[in-house]
Amino acid sequence: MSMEISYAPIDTAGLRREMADVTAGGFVVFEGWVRNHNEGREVRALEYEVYKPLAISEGERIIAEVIEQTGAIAARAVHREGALELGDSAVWVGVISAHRDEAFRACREIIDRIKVELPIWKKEHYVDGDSGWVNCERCAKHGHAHAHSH
Amino acid sequence: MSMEISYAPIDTAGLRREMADVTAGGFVVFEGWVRNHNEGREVRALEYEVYKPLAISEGERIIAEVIEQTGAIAARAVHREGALELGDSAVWVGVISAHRDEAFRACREIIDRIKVELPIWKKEHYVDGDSGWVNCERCAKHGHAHAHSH
Amino acid sequence: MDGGATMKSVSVEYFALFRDRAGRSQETVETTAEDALALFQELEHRHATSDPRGHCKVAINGKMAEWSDAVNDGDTVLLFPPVAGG
Amino acid sequence: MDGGATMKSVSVEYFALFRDRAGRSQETVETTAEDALALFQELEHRHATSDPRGHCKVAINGKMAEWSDAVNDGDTVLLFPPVAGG
Repeated sequence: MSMEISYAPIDTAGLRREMADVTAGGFVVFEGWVRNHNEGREVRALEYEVYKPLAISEGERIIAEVIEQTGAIAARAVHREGALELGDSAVWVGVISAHRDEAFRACREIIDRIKVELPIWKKEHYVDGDSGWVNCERCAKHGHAHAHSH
Repeated sequence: MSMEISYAPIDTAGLRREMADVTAGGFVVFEGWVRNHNEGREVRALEYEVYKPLAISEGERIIAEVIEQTGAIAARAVHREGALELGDSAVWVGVISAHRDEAFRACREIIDRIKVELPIWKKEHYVDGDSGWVNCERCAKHGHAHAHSH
Repeated sequence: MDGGATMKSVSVEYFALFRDRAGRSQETVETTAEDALALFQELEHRHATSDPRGHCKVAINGKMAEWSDAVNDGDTVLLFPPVAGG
Repeated sequence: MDGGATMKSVSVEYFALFRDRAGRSQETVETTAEDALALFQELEHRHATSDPRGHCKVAINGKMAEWSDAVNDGDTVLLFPPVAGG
């Protein structure tokens, strides 16, 4: 299974071991880390809500399409669900290929698509006590950008 | 020190831990692995010769230039020296940045430049008992591409 | 044909911001809406969004769908606010 | 000025393929070569390469250099065949 959703921290060393392949010359990894600021606000923690059945099936579809397009040998992705702390790895994408170009292109394409196509939502908790769903500016009708809860 | 030459296997998990930074949102890694074939020949093992003083100083210069150009937060690279086996990681390049684009661009640029600018030479040992320095086709004058030793 | 006026029973599920706004994660609605867009707009009092096209997604019976896809009696419709993975 | 004809003593180091071909990693040569290119070509019987430009590199006294850079008495010149990192 190439797409995984995990409540537990991502075992990056274990994933790397599992991708070992003596026909591969290049291995590219992207990790998205929880950082302490976003769009000018200080972030304290965050949580991901994931609709797992479709996040997995759409993720597998994206990975298969990108492998086909780029000629990479294999790719895997893991996305966290639930509460995360600063510095945690929220998403891990690893790609192996014969030469480095395919692995770089495939890794970039997979993370770009994961961010906009999978049913995953991020709620940021700010240092000032506020919190809000990210990216919901456009679905707000009533004049405030986030569903703020103090 | 951002550029390192190592006789010992690369401690990829340790390097990842050392790059942790709560201001970083993206972490991109490239690893070059020793694969079992190259240009149609079956590879059994390989060795790297490195002129360390200049490999380190040129590597540090490349990393500093690429960080400056891309706006990435930090980058590190490690290249192996000596005898390597199939599946070993020959080179590791890690970059952290606020957003993923800078990290992808910087990682790609650093590995591209490491491969052509550092005084590092690769000798492949083939399954058929032959061996040869890689990339030396153009410096051969006497009609044979490699310094073959049977 | 008077399919457009047929009353259907549809299970609707709300996620993330939509769930917060609707105050519920699931409800069964009786509707005459022919497609997902019409159903979404009928439920504006729940999710407070007038037009989902371009930034919200919908799934019907476990598969990603288009806003123009038909909604039938007994369907399960999942309403997804803008996603933000990674 | 007759600098072009001055005899200089230069330490030359060979790497990788060049070392294999030269059968040595270092030697001291007496030369009148003005620049690195002339010195390289004078040593063709060692490294068996007629023109290094574009694919071989040279370092002088611990720094990467150009083939047109001057070679002076007492310099250490490193001759690098085509590199292949990664």
